[in-house]
Amino acid sequence: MISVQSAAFDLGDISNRFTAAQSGAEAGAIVTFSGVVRGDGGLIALEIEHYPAMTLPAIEDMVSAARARFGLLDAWVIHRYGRLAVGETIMMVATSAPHRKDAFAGAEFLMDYLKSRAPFWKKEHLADGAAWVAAKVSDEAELARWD
Amino acid sequence: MISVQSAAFDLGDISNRFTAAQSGAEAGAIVTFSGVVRGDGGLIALEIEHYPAMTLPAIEDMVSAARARFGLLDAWVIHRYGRLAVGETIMMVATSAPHRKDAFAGAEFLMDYLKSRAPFWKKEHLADGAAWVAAKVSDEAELARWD
Amino acid sequence: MITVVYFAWLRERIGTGREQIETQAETVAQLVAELSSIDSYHAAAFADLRAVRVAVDQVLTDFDAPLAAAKEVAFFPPMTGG
Amino acid sequence: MITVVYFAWLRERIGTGREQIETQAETVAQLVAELSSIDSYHAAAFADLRAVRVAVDQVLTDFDAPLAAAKEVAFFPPMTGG
Repeated sequence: MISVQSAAFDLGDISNRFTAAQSGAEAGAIVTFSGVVRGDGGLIALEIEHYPAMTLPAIEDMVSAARARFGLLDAWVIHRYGRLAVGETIMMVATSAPHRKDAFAGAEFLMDYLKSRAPFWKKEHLADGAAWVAAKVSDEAELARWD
Repeated sequence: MISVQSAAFDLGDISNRFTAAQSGAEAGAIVTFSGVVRGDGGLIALEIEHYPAMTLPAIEDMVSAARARFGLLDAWVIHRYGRLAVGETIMMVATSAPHRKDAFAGAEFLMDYLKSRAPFWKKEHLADGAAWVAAKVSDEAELARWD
Repeated sequence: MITVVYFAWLRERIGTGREQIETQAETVAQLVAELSSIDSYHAAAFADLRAVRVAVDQVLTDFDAPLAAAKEVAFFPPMTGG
Repeated sequence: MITVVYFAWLRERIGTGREQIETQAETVAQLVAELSSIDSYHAAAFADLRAVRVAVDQVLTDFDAPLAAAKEVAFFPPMTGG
Protein backbone atom coordinates (compact mmCIF):
# COMPACT_ATOMS: atom_id res chain seq x y z
CA MET A 1 0.00 0.00 0.00
CA ILE A 2 1.32 3.39 -0.98
CA SER A 3 -0.60 6.52 -0.08
CA VAL A 4 0.18 10.19 -0.64
CA GLN A 5 -2.38 12.18 1.29
CA SER A 6 -3.02 15.41 3.15
CA ALA A 7 -5.12 13.74 5.85
CA ALA A 8 -3.61 12.59 9.12
CA PHE A 9 -3.25 8.84 9.62
CA ASP A 10 -3.08 6.65 12.72
CA LEU A 11 0.38 5.09 13.05
CA GLY A 12 -0.86 2.39 15.41
CA ASP A 13 -3.81 1.47 13.24
CA ILE A 14 -1.63 1.23 10.13
CA SER A 15 1.00 -0.78 12.03
CA ASN A 16 -1.63 -3.28 13.12
CA ARG A 17 -3.18 -3.47 9.65
CA PHE A 18 0.24 -4.00 8.13
CA THR A 19 1.01 -6.78 10.62
CA ALA A 20 -2.36 -8.43 10.02
CA ALA A 21 -1.78 -8.28 6.26
CA GLN A 22 1.35 -10.43 6.73
CA SER A 23 -0.48 -13.31 8.39
CA GLY A 24 0.14 -16.66 6.80
CA ALA A 25 3.37 -15.31 5.39
CA GLU A 26 6.83 -15.95 6.75
CA ALA A 27 7.12 -12.44 8.10
CA GLY A 28 9.02 -12.87 11.36
CA ALA A 29 10.26 -9.28 11.45
CA ILE A 30 8.31 -6.06 11.09
CA VAL A 31 9.86 -2.59 11.17
CA THR A 32 8.08 0.74 11.10
CA PHE A 33 9.56 4.19 10.81
CA SER A 34 7.56 7.35 11.37
CA GLY A 35 8.66 10.93 10.98
CA VAL A 36 7.27 13.58 13.30
CA VAL A 37 7.37 17.39 12.90
CA ARG A 38 9.98 18.59 15.38
CA GLY A 39 9.42 21.82 17.25
CA ASP A 40 12.98 23.01 17.57
CA GLY A 41 14.17 26.33 16.16
CA GLY A 42 10.87 28.06 16.83
CA LEU A 43 8.99 26.09 14.19
CA ILE A 44 5.24 26.81 14.04
CA ALA A 45 4.27 24.60 11.13
CA LEU A 46 5.74 22.61 8.29
CA GLU A 47 4.35 22.88 4.77
CA ILE A 48 4.96 20.00 2.39
CA GLU A 49 4.62 20.44 -1.35
CA HIS A 50 4.84 17.56 -3.80
CA TYR A 51 4.65 16.80 -7.53
CA PRO A 52 1.46 14.76 -7.80
CA ALA A 53 2.08 13.29 -11.27
CA MET A 54 5.48 11.98 -10.18
CA THR A 55 5.14 11.14 -6.49
CA LEU A 56 3.31 7.82 -6.66
CA PRO A 57 5.35 6.33 -9.54
CA ALA A 58 8.59 7.43 -7.86
CA ILE A 59 7.63 5.76 -4.57
CA GLU A 60 6.42 2.64 -6.39
CA ASP A 61 9.86 2.32 -7.99
CA MET A 62 11.57 2.66 -4.60
CA VAL A 63 9.32 0.05 -3.04
CA SER A 64 9.96 -2.39 -5.91
CA ALA A 65 13.70 -1.85 -5.58
CA ALA A 66 13.58 -2.36 -1.79
CA ARG A 67 11.50 -5.54 -2.10
CA ALA A 68 13.84 -7.03 -4.67
CA ARG A 69 17.05 -6.01 -2.94
CA PHE A 70 16.21 -7.11 0.61
CA GLY A 71 13.71 -9.87 -0.08
CA LEU A 72 11.01 -7.90 1.69
CA LEU A 73 7.68 -9.69 1.89
CA ASP A 74 5.83 -6.38 1.92
CA ALA A 75 6.42 -2.64 2.28
CA TRP A 76 3.96 0.20 2.82
CA VAL A 77 4.60 3.93 2.51
CA ILE A 78 2.35 6.77 3.61
CA HIS A 79 3.49 10.35 3.04
CA ARG A 80 1.48 13.46 3.79
CA TYR A 81 1.54 16.86 2.12
CA GLY A 82 0.08 20.22 3.09
CA ARG A 83 0.44 22.10 6.35
CA LEU A 84 1.45 20.12 9.43
CA ALA A 85 1.74 21.30 13.03
CA VAL A 86 4.53 20.42 15.44
CA GLY A 87 4.07 16.89 16.74
CA GLU A 88 2.10 15.69 13.72
CA THR A 89 3.28 12.55 11.96
CA ILE A 90 4.57 13.39 8.47
CA MET A 91 5.05 9.96 7.01
CA MET A 92 5.65 6.33 7.77
CA VAL A 93 7.23 3.26 6.26
CA ALA A 94 6.53 -0.34 7.25
CA THR A 95 8.53 -3.35 6.07
CA SER A 96 8.32 -7.07 6.68
CA ALA A 97 10.84 -9.83 6.07
CA PRO A 98 11.61 -13.31 7.39
CA HIS A 99 14.55 -11.89 9.40
CA ARG A 100 15.17 -8.61 11.17
CA LYS A 101 18.28 -7.53 9.29
CA ASP A 102 16.40 -7.30 5.99
CA ALA A 103 13.36 -5.60 7.51
CA PHE A 104 15.62 -2.93 9.05
CA ALA A 105 17.74 -2.47 5.93
CA GLY A 106 14.66 -2.25 3.71
CA ALA A 107 13.12 0.46 5.90
CA GLU A 108 16.37 2.47 5.99
CA PHE A 109 16.81 2.12 2.23
CA LEU A 110 13.27 3.37 1.64
CA MET A 111 13.76 6.30 4.02
CA ASP A 112 17.01 7.34 2.35
CA TYR A 113 15.37 7.26 -1.08
CA LEU A 114 12.19 8.99 0.05
CA LYS A 115 14.31 11.72 1.58
CA SER A 116 16.26 12.51 -1.58
CA ARG A 117 14.47 11.04 -4.58
CA ALA A 118 10.75 11.40 -3.93
CA PRO A 119 9.40 14.78 -5.08
CA PHE A 120 8.57 16.38 -1.74
CA TRP A 121 9.74 19.76 -0.50
CA LYS A 122 9.41 21.13 3.02
CA LYS A 123 8.91 24.75 4.00
CA GLU A 124 9.37 25.80 7.62
CA HIS A 125 7.02 28.43 8.98
CA LEU A 126 8.53 30.37 11.87
CA ALA A 127 7.15 33.30 13.84
CA ASP A 128 9.09 35.74 11.67
CA GLY A 129 8.75 34.18 8.24
CA ALA A 130 9.09 31.02 6.21
CA ALA A 131 11.93 29.27 4.42
CA TRP A 132 12.37 26.17 2.28
CA VAL A 133 14.39 23.43 3.91
CA ALA A 134 17.71 22.90 2.11
CA ALA A 135 18.75 19.36 1.27
CA LYS A 136 21.66 18.19 3.38
CA VAL A 137 24.94 16.97 1.99
CA SER A 138 24.43 14.01 4.33
CA ASP A 139 21.24 13.08 2.47
CA GLU A 140 23.29 12.22 -0.61
CA ALA A 141 25.86 10.48 1.57
CA GLU A 142 23.09 8.27 2.97
CA LEU A 143 22.08 7.30 -0.56
CA ALA A 144 25.64 6.57 -1.62
CA ARG A 145 25.91 3.69 0.85
CA TRP A 146 23.37 1.69 -1.20
CA ASP A 147 25.43 1.96 -4.42
CA MET B 1 8.97 1.43 29.69
CA ILE B 2 10.25 -2.12 29.87
CA SER B 3 7.84 -4.98 30.27
CA VAL B 4 8.39 -8.73 30.45
CA GLN B 5 4.98 -10.35 30.32
CA SER B 6 3.09 -13.43 29.23
CA ALA B 7 0.04 -11.48 28.06
CA ALA B 8 -0.39 -10.39 24.45
CA PHE B 9 0.05 -6.69 23.70
CA ASP B 10 -1.27 -4.43 20.97
CA LEU B 11 1.59 -3.25 18.72
CA GLY B 12 -0.45 -0.35 17.35
CA ASP B 13 -1.60 0.82 20.75
CA ILE B 14 1.95 0.71 22.14
CA SER B 15 3.30 2.50 19.05
CA ASN B 16 0.79 5.30 19.51
CA ARG B 17 1.43 5.53 23.24
CA PHE B 18 5.17 5.65 22.62
CA THR B 19 4.74 8.41 20.04
CA ALA B 20 2.46 10.40 22.34
CA ALA B 21 4.99 10.06 25.16
CA GLN B 22 7.55 11.87 22.97
CA SER B 23 5.45 15.00 22.55
CA GLY B 24 7.25 18.17 23.46
CA ALA B 25 10.54 16.43 22.85
CA GLU B 26 12.69 16.75 19.77
CA ALA B 27 11.81 13.28 18.60
CA GLY B 28 11.64 13.60 14.81
CA ALA B 29 12.22 9.90 14.18
CA ILE B 30 10.46 6.90 15.65
CA VAL B 31 11.32 3.29 14.84
CA THR B 32 9.52 0.17 15.97
CA PHE B 33 10.52 -3.43 15.54
CA SER B 34 8.21 -6.32 16.27
CA GLY B 35 8.95 -10.01 16.09
CA VAL B 36 6.24 -12.44 15.03
CA VAL B 37 6.15 -16.24 15.43
CA ARG B 38 6.82 -17.64 11.97
CA GLY B 39 4.96 -20.73 10.81
CA ASP B 40 7.61 -22.31 8.64
CA GLY B 41 9.01 -25.76 9.28
CA GLY B 42 5.71 -27.09 10.60
CA LEU B 43 5.81 -25.04 13.78
CA ILE B 44 2.73 -25.34 15.97
CA ALA B 45 3.76 -23.12 18.86
CA LEU B 46 6.75 -21.40 20.37
CA GLU B 47 7.50 -21.64 24.08
CA ILE B 48 9.61 -18.93 25.64
CA GLU B 49 11.34 -19.44 28.97
CA HIS B 50 13.17 -16.67 30.81
CA TYR B 51 15.15 -16.03 33.99
CA PRO B 52 12.89 -13.66 35.91
CA ALA B 53 15.46 -12.36 38.39
CA MET B 54 17.82 -11.41 35.59
CA THR B 55 15.60 -10.42 32.66
CA LEU B 56 14.53 -6.93 33.67
CA PRO B 57 17.96 -5.75 34.93
CA ALA B 58 19.62 -7.16 31.78
CA ILE B 59 17.19 -5.28 29.50
CA GLU B 60 17.53 -2.11 31.57
CA ASP B 61 21.30 -2.22 31.01
CA MET B 62 20.82 -2.62 27.25
CA VAL B 63 18.37 0.26 27.09
CA SER B 64 20.74 2.52 29.05
CA ALA B 65 23.60 1.58 26.75
CA ALA B 66 21.50 2.23 23.64
CA ARG B 67 20.27 5.60 24.91
CA ALA B 68 23.79 6.76 25.73
CA ARG B 69 25.39 5.45 22.58
CA PHE B 70 22.88 6.74 20.02
CA GLY B 71 21.47 9.74 21.86
CA LEU B 72 18.05 8.13 21.96
CA LEU B 73 15.39 10.28 23.56
CA ASP B 74 13.48 7.19 24.65
CA ALA B 75 13.35 3.43 24.16
CA TRP B 76 10.73 0.89 25.14
CA VAL B 77 11.00 -2.88 25.17
CA ILE B 78 8.22 -5.44 25.59
CA HIS B 79 9.09 -9.13 25.57
CA ARG B 80 6.69 -11.98 26.14
CA TYR B 81 7.28 -15.42 27.62
CA GLY B 82 5.16 -18.56 27.73
CA ARG B 83 3.47 -20.38 24.87
CA LEU B 84 2.84 -18.41 21.66
CA ALA B 85 0.98 -19.51 18.55
CA VAL B 86 2.06 -18.87 14.97
CA GLY B 87 1.33 -15.27 14.02
CA GLU B 88 1.50 -13.95 17.59
CA THR B 89 3.78 -11.01 18.31
CA ILE B 90 6.67 -12.12 20.54
CA MET B 91 8.23 -8.78 21.37
CA MET B 92 8.71 -5.22 20.28
CA VAL B 93 11.19 -2.40 20.58
CA ALA B 94 10.46 1.30 20.02
CA THR B 95 13.10 4.02 19.81
CA SER B 96 12.99 7.77 19.29
CA ALA B 97 15.73 10.21 18.33
CA PRO B 98 16.01 13.61 16.68
CA HIS B 99 17.19 11.95 13.43
CA ARG B 100 16.36 8.68 11.75
CA LYS B 101 19.87 7.22 11.61
CA ASP B 102 20.09 7.09 15.41
CA ALA B 103 16.55 5.78 15.87
CA PHE B 104 17.28 2.93 13.43
CA ALA B 105 20.71 2.14 14.89
CA GLY B 106 19.34 2.19 18.45
CA ALA B 107 16.58 -0.26 17.55
CA GLU B 108 18.99 -2.60 15.76
CA PHE B 109 21.47 -2.44 18.64
CA LEU B 110 18.72 -3.32 21.13
CA MET B 111 17.51 -6.20 18.96
CA ASP B 112 21.01 -7.65 18.61
CA TYR B 113 21.54 -7.50 22.37
CA LEU B 114 18.08 -8.83 23.25
CA LYS B 115 18.70 -11.74 20.88
CA SER B 116 21.97 -12.83 22.48
CA ARG B 117 22.31 -11.27 25.93
CA ALA B 118 18.82 -11.21 27.44
CA PRO B 119 17.98 -14.45 29.26
CA PHE B 120 15.27 -15.85 26.99
CA TRP B 121 15.18 -19.31 25.42
CA LYS B 122 12.84 -20.51 22.71
CA LYS B 123 11.49 -24.02 22.28
CA GLU B 124 9.77 -25.00 19.06
CA HIS B 125 6.79 -27.30 19.27
CA LEU B 126 6.25 -29.30 16.10
CA ALA B 127 3.71 -32.00 15.30
CA ASP B 128 6.25 -34.72 16.14
CA GLY B 129 8.01 -33.22 19.15
CA ALA B 130 9.74 -30.18 20.55
CA ALA B 131 13.26 -28.81 20.42
CA TRP B 132 15.14 -25.88 21.89
CA VAL B 133 16.22 -23.30 19.31
CA ALA B 134 20.01 -23.20 18.98
CA ALA B 135 21.74 -19.83 18.99
CA LYS B 136 23.08 -18.92 15.58
CA VAL B 137 26.71 -18.12 14.88
CA SER B 138 25.32 -15.05 13.09
CA ASP B 139 23.80 -13.81 16.38
CA GLU B 140 27.29 -13.28 17.80
CA ALA B 141 28.41 -11.76 14.51
CA GLU B 142 25.59 -9.21 14.78
CA LEU B 143 26.79 -8.25 18.25
CA ALA B 144 30.40 -7.94 17.15
CA ARG B 145 29.60 -5.04 14.85
CA TRP B 146 28.84 -2.83 17.87
CA ASP B 147 32.27 -3.43 19.45
CA MET C 1 4.37 22.92 -27.09
CA ILE C 2 5.71 21.71 -23.79
CA THR C 3 4.37 22.05 -20.25
CA VAL C 4 6.92 23.36 -17.76
CA VAL C 5 6.18 22.95 -14.05
CA TYR C 6 7.97 24.42 -11.04
CA PHE C 7 8.01 23.49 -7.37
CA ALA C 8 9.07 24.98 -4.04
CA TRP C 9 11.23 28.11 -4.29
CA LEU C 10 11.48 27.87 -8.08
CA ARG C 11 7.69 28.15 -8.28
CA GLU C 12 7.72 31.10 -5.89
CA ARG C 13 10.59 32.88 -7.64
CA ILE C 14 9.06 32.48 -11.10
CA GLY C 15 5.60 33.35 -9.84
CA THR C 16 3.77 30.41 -11.38
CA GLY C 17 3.70 26.65 -10.98
CA ARG C 18 2.95 25.81 -14.60
CA GLU C 19 3.36 27.36 -18.03
CA GLN C 20 3.02 26.26 -21.64
CA ILE C 21 6.11 26.94 -23.74
CA GLU C 22 6.47 26.89 -27.51
CA THR C 23 10.03 25.66 -28.01
CA GLN C 24 12.43 24.04 -30.44
CA ALA C 25 14.88 23.18 -27.66
CA GLU C 26 16.44 19.76 -28.11
CA THR C 27 17.81 19.34 -24.61
CA VAL C 28 16.89 20.38 -21.09
CA ALA C 29 19.86 22.78 -21.10
CA GLN C 30 18.57 24.52 -24.23
CA LEU C 31 15.13 24.82 -22.66
CA VAL C 32 16.67 26.34 -19.53
CA ALA C 33 18.47 28.93 -21.66
CA GLU C 34 15.19 29.88 -23.34
CA LEU C 35 13.30 30.04 -20.05
CA SER C 36 16.04 32.17 -18.44
CA SER C 37 15.57 34.80 -21.17
CA ILE C 38 11.84 35.25 -20.49
CA ASP C 39 12.27 37.69 -17.60
CA SER C 40 14.39 38.44 -14.54
CA TYR C 41 12.32 36.07 -12.38
CA HIS C 42 13.08 33.10 -14.60
CA ALA C 43 16.69 34.24 -14.85
CA ALA C 44 16.97 34.34 -11.05
CA ALA C 45 15.41 30.89 -10.67
CA PHE C 46 17.95 29.34 -13.05
CA ALA C 47 20.95 31.43 -11.97
CA ASP C 48 22.60 28.52 -10.12
CA LEU C 49 21.78 25.20 -11.74
CA ARG C 50 23.63 23.28 -9.03
CA ALA C 51 20.58 24.04 -6.88
CA VAL C 52 18.09 22.84 -9.50
CA ARG C 53 16.90 19.31 -10.32
CA VAL C 54 14.94 18.32 -13.42
CA ALA C 55 12.44 15.60 -14.33
CA VAL C 56 11.29 14.93 -17.89
CA ASP C 57 7.88 13.31 -18.06
CA GLN C 58 8.06 12.63 -14.32
CA VAL C 59 11.42 10.86 -14.43
CA LEU C 60 14.50 12.40 -12.79
CA THR C 61 17.20 13.19 -15.31
CA ASP C 62 19.96 15.74 -15.95
CA PHE C 63 20.43 18.90 -17.98
CA ASP C 64 22.02 17.06 -20.91
CA ALA C 65 18.89 14.97 -21.41
CA PRO C 66 17.17 15.21 -24.82
CA LEU C 67 13.64 16.54 -24.84
CA ALA C 68 12.55 14.49 -27.86
CA ALA C 69 8.79 14.07 -27.55
CA ALA C 70 8.65 15.19 -23.92
CA LYS C 71 5.32 16.55 -22.76
CA GLU C 72 6.22 17.84 -19.30
CA VAL C 73 9.46 19.15 -17.86
CA ALA C 74 9.65 19.87 -14.12
CA PHE C 75 12.21 22.02 -12.31
CA PHE C 76 12.64 21.96 -8.54
CA PRO C 77 15.22 22.12 -5.77
CA PRO C 78 16.79 18.96 -4.31
CA MET C 79 14.05 16.95 -2.64
CA THR C 80 13.56 17.08 1.12
CA GLY C 81 10.89 14.49 1.84
CA GLY C 82 10.69 11.78 4.44
CA MET D 1 24.99 -22.69 50.70
CA ILE D 2 24.45 -21.54 47.15
CA THR D 3 21.35 -21.63 44.95
CA VAL D 4 21.95 -23.12 41.52
CA VAL D 5 19.34 -22.50 38.81
CA TYR D 6 19.01 -24.08 35.36
CA PHE D 7 17.12 -23.04 32.25
CA ALA D 8 16.01 -24.53 28.96
CA TRP D 9 17.60 -27.88 28.06
CA LEU D 10 19.92 -27.78 31.10
CA ARG D 11 16.85 -27.64 33.33
CA GLU D 12 15.25 -30.50 31.42
CA ARG D 13 18.38 -32.65 31.37
CA ILE D 14 19.07 -32.20 35.08
CA GLY D 15 15.42 -32.65 35.96
CA THR D 16 15.07 -29.58 38.17
CA GLY D 17 15.19 -25.84 37.74
CA ARG D 18 16.67 -25.06 41.15
CA GLU D 19 18.73 -26.72 43.83
CA GLN D 20 20.57 -25.72 47.01
CA ILE D 21 24.20 -26.79 47.06
CA GLU D 22 26.58 -26.92 50.02
CA THR D 23 29.94 -26.11 48.44
CA GLN D 24 33.46 -24.85 49.07
CA ALA D 25 34.00 -24.14 45.37
CA GLU D 26 35.92 -20.93 44.78
CA THR D 27 35.16 -20.55 41.09
CA VAL D 28 32.36 -21.38 38.71
CA ALA D 29 34.56 -24.06 37.16
CA GLN D 30 35.03 -25.77 40.54
CA LEU D 31 31.28 -25.63 41.14
CA VAL D 32 30.67 -27.19 37.72
CA ALA D 33 33.07 -30.04 38.61
CA GLU D 34 31.16 -30.68 41.84
CA LEU D 35 27.77 -30.53 40.14
CA SER D 36 28.94 -32.90 37.37
CA SER D 37 29.76 -35.53 39.98
CA ILE D 38 26.23 -35.56 41.47
CA ASP D 39 24.76 -37.95 38.91
CA SER D 40 24.73 -38.81 35.21
CA TYR D 41 22.09 -36.17 34.48
CA HIS D 42 24.26 -33.37 35.81
CA ALA D 43 27.28 -34.89 34.05
CA ALA D 44 25.40 -34.92 30.75
CA ALA D 45 24.27 -31.30 31.18
CA PHE D 46 27.84 -30.11 31.71
CA ALA D 47 29.49 -32.48 29.24
CA ASP D 48 30.17 -29.73 26.68
CA LEU D 49 30.75 -26.40 28.39
CA ARG D 50 30.99 -24.60 25.03
CA ALA D 51 27.21 -24.94 24.94
CA VAL D 52 26.70 -23.56 28.46
CA ARG D 53 26.56 -19.96 29.68
CA VAL D 54 26.76 -18.86 33.31
CA ALA D 55 25.48 -15.92 35.34
CA VAL D 56 26.56 -15.23 38.92
CA ASP D 57 23.99 -13.27 40.90
CA GLN D 58 22.17 -12.47 37.64
CA VAL D 59 25.20 -11.08 35.82
CA LEU D 60 26.69 -12.90 32.83
CA THR D 61 30.23 -14.07 33.47
CA ASP D 62 32.58 -16.93 32.56
CA PHE D 63 33.74 -20.17 34.11
CA ASP D 64 36.87 -18.62 35.62
CA ALA D 65 34.77 -16.22 37.67
CA PRO D 66 35.20 -16.37 41.47
CA LEU D 67 32.15 -17.32 43.48
CA ALA D 68 33.13 -15.25 46.55
CA ALA D 69 29.88 -14.42 48.35
CA ALA D 70 27.66 -15.40 45.41
CA LYS D 71 24.11 -16.35 46.32
CA GLU D 72 22.81 -17.61 43.00
CA VAL D 73 24.56 -19.23 40.05
CA ALA D 74 22.61 -19.84 36.85
CA PHE D 75 23.48 -22.20 34.00
CA PHE D 76 21.76 -22.07 30.64
CA PRO D 77 22.36 -22.41 26.88
CA PRO D 78 23.20 -19.38 24.72
CA MET D 79 20.22 -17.04 24.73
CA THR D 80 17.76 -16.99 21.87
CA GLY D 81 15.43 -14.09 22.62
CA GLY D 82 14.14 -11.31 20.42
